[in-house]
Amino acid sequence: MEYVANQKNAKITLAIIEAIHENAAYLSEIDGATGDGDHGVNMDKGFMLAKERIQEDMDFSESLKVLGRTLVMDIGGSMGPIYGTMFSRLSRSLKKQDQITKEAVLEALNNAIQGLMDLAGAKVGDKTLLDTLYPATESYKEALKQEKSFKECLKALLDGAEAGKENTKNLVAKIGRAARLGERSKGFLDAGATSCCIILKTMASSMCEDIINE
Amino acid sequence: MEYVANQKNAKITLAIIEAIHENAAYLSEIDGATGDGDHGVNMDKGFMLAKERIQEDMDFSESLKVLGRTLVMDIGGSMGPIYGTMFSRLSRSLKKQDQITKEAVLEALNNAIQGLMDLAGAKVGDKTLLDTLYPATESYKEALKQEKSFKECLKALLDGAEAGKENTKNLVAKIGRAARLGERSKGFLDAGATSCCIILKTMASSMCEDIINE
Amino acid sequence: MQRIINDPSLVVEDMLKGFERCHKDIIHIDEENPRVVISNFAKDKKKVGIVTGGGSGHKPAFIGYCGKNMVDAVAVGEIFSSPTAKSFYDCIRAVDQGMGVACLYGNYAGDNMNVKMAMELAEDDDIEVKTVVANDDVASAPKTEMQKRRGVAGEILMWKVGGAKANQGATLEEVIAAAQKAMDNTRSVGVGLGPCTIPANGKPNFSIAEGTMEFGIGHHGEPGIRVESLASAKEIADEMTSLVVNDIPYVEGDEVVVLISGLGATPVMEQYIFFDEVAKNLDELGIKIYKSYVGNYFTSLEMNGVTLTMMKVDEELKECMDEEVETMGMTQIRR
Amino acid sequence: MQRIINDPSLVVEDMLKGFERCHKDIIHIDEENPRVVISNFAKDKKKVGIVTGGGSGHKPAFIGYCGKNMVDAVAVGEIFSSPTAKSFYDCIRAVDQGMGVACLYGNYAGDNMNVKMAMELAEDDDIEVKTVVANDDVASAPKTEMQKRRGVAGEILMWKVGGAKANQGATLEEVIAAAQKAMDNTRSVGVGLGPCTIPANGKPNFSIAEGTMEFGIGHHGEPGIRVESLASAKEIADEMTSLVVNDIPYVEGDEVVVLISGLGATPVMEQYIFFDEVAKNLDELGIKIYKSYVGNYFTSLEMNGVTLTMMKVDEELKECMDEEVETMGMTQIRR
Ligand SMILES: Nc1ncnc2c1ncn2[C@@H]1O[C@H](COP(=O)(O)OP(=O)(O)O)[C@@H](O)[C@H]1O
Ligand SMILES: Nc1ncnc2c1ncn2[C@@H]1O[C@H](COP(=O)(O)OP(=O)(O)O)[C@@H](O)[C@H]1O
Ligand SMILES: [Mg+2]
Ligand SMILES: [Mg+2]
Ligand SMILES: [Mg+2]
Ligand SMILES: [Mg+2]
Repeated sequence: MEYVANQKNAKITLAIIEAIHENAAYLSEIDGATGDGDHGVNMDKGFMLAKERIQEDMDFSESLKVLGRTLVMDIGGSMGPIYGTMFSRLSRSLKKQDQITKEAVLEALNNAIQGLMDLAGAKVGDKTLLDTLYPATESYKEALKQEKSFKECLKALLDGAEAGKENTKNLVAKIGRAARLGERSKGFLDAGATSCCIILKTMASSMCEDIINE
Repeated sequence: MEYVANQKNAKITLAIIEAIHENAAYLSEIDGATGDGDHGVNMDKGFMLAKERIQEDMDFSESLKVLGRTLVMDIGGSMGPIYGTMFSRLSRSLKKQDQITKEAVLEALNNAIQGLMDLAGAKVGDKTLLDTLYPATESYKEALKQEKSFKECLKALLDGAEAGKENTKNLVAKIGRAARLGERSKGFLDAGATSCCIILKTMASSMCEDIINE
Repeated sequence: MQRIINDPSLVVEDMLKGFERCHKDIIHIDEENPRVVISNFAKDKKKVGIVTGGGSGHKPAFIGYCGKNMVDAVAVGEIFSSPTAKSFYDCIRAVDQGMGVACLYGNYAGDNMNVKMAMELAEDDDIEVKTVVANDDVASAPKTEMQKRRGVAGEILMWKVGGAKANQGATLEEVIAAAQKAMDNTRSVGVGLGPCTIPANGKPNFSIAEGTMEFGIGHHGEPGIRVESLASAKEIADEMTSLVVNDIPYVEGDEVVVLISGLGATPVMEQYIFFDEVAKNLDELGIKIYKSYVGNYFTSLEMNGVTLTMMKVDEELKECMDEEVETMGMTQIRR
Repeated sequence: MQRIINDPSLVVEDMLKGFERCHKDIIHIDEENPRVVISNFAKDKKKVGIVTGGGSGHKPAFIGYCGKNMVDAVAVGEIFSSPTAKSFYDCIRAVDQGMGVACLYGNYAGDNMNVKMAMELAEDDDIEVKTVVANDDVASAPKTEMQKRRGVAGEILMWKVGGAKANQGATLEEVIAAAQKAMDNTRSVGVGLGPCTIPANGKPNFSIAEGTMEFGIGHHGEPGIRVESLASAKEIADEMTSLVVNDIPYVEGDEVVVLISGLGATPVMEQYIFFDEVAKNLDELGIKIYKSYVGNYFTSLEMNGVTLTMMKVDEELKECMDEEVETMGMTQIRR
């Protein structure tokens, strides 16, 4: 059986935080084109705050919970509750398992999508981070259905995220600040979709390196 | 003896009013270069209001009083009291005489200058209407001293007014809105000096036509 | 960007310090959460607590309505960005006296989410929280989609009514009912003539071409109904009045409270000119003005423009509007 | 020019109509002179009348301070232009009850002339009129030429003190003495970051280059002391505080009222940031803030900038500042 250990595996979450930190300026730049240019700053603030509260020997699910809770409690805006909910949902799904299987990851992703839709009222196609998370999860699900290896499934997640993010260029923003631009928002990446892509890709790569085959 | 009749001679004042009305746009344009571009509007408003209150068969001095009083009472700003005082002083000096002699005109002009200096605190050279009124009066006084005819004296008034007004181009505004520009106010006519020049020139020409020689 | 600030990313922190210093006789900042402003009058007597919150940059809103007989605690967000769930939660905890808390806030995605999460936290503490969500902006969605409409300056009337009702000793249900009644009878619309700049951002949030105006703009610059040629005060007032009046609709014989707010850079002089045109329209329609407010009551940084808000009043709402109130943004002496 | 107006040459007329409609419970316009605004409280009791007046475009000044316990009648001029002598005179006549009238106005050429002429007219009616001429703007002339200094936002404190004193039943001499004391202890300075446009004129009155500010600007755009690079709120506050503090000077142990006013387009948020820096400076100097006001108290149309005003207070001035007041621009409940 293939799995990723949950115990003492906060390094995946720390890698995600690091990736957001490194890309903060880039994310703000993208937000600048159609929004108010602060997405990187907003994200970085919350993720760096969470970093201080996460020890490397925490469980992966516990570290996700801390990240999610920090975002919800201390960040505000829309990103706080949205990403907060995403990470909290991922955490809640995973905390049951010591050994995180590829099936468990799908369940967690689905739970996160459900949480986001319940909370934010954003739909697929509204040009938000959901337009990364949803196609990425679909792609993962497809790979899983084809009984691909954990690694290949994670690769599918990564590819799906990238494709979803890139596709936001073709979408018209229906929600958030960029909605002001209407049709003119076409041709630009969505900032939230971009950060979500960074998160999913980092998570996928980091988990790949950690797969145990017993 | 040369004189201008005071009785039933409001037409001089009406000519002044007419001249201001005709030049309103021009005066605003000049004010626009160094001030807020409303001098013509301000003047026209007051002078037209006075026009309604002046009958042609009024005494010249009485019509000046009505004009002065209208400006003081109904116009406000700085122009109301300043031109108001100027016309009131002219009126007060002239109302004693039925026959306005060239000496009486000098006295009236001097009285007006004194009134303006007492009231407004402007000095010669501050780039205001005083820089028309003062040199015009000096020029008139000089002609009178040389025992020139009434007509020649009035011609001197007219020339002095014109020269004074033109000379405001060389002055730096010390008072009023144009003072903001400091040195940059040089090279421009002063709006108040220009309106004063129109007033004095119109008065001089109009009186010239009216001189009686007995 | 011609602004009087220090670090652009700390404008909210810096502003709060000055605000607390200036209004220390009316409000104080929570000891543990610097993003929570609490009325000094909040616990003068046992009553329902009134909480609100929202992004910064709308001064006097939101903290300027914290004080006697109005809002008891305000959660403070970044510029144009919702406060944290924790701040809403801390507000709720700070003002609950066992009679429950009315959270009266505006319909924005972030605020909805953060209030929802704060309420879940409060539930664990057995604090009863009920909400009224302001949705007075007629231009933000058609009447068939009321739940999508944003809250704008009408929120002030909701706070005024809710705060007065709580002060009268009403139960949470009664406070919520009155605030909801206020909101149900309130409609607003805005017009934008010039944009604003979020300091940390440094460039205008959006643009409005010289000679045009955006009819129906939201108070963060959300898109309006249409971009039009800049019209006269009368024409703007006609258009705005008719949109607002026809939405409920207000009809002959109704009495209304009128609230005109400048969005920041519009001189108050113009707001009175605009108000006079609105009032003339109401005269013609036979709608009576019970009370009127004109001024910068709910701004959007230095945006150029105005909002028009009307609330139809009955005896209960009149009584609430007449209540004495003492806040930075509105001080009223009872006659 | 992005403005909400009708005929640009009638902005004052149009504004007055809206103002009277909105504040009919506090003020009314004289029946015969539409440029005279009179407090409804002016003759509630026999007292000294308080009159002021000035050009329009400074909302809330001047008419916004007409009301209970402050100014009894205001002469209204065109935008940035002195009212007529007749309007000042009509104000004086309207509020005289035999105890005389205190005309408390600002040091501008036009106002000086028009008040002077109004006083001559009042003399014929045997009305005793005395004046205090506000000259709080430190930047407008050196200390050796105090008589040349302009009046700016410090006028509000002069009205507050004069109005309170009159309400207490003081004689004309006492009212004048208190208002003069207020003025003698008051200093102001302004900074400009952006110009304003007189509507009838249509183009900015002056210009301030992006990245610069004009230190010491007057509130019609009169030239300041110098043009500087735009600095931080702290640096601006330091410079302004030290100019104001050193002029009287205010010294350790003094108590002062601080009034910050935005000039029109400066968000109130920034004014609080600025105020906090001023307050820190005063803390360091050991000067205590007795009371503080932050907001758009004395504006210049949509000019971008702020003024800083301080008044050193003794027991008499404190008592006057604490007095209840009800006007459009300042409403204060007595504690
Ligand atoms: N209501 C919403 N639901 C889901 N995602 C949203 C919503 N509003 C905005 N977003 C996402 O947020 C991103 C912008 O985030 P950020 O710049 O941090 O916040 P803000 O727009 O408040 O400045 C957008 O690119 C979009 O993906
Ligand atoms: N204090 C003063 N004393 C004398 N003349 C003055 C004074 N202030 C301004 N002026 C004159 O007024 C003229 C401008 O008048 P006007 O444009 O009508 O008034 P405003 O400057 O208020 O717009 C100037 O050109 C100058 O001649
Ligand atoms: Mg933002
Ligand atoms: Mg953003
Ligand atoms: Mg002018
Ligand atoms: Mg002018």
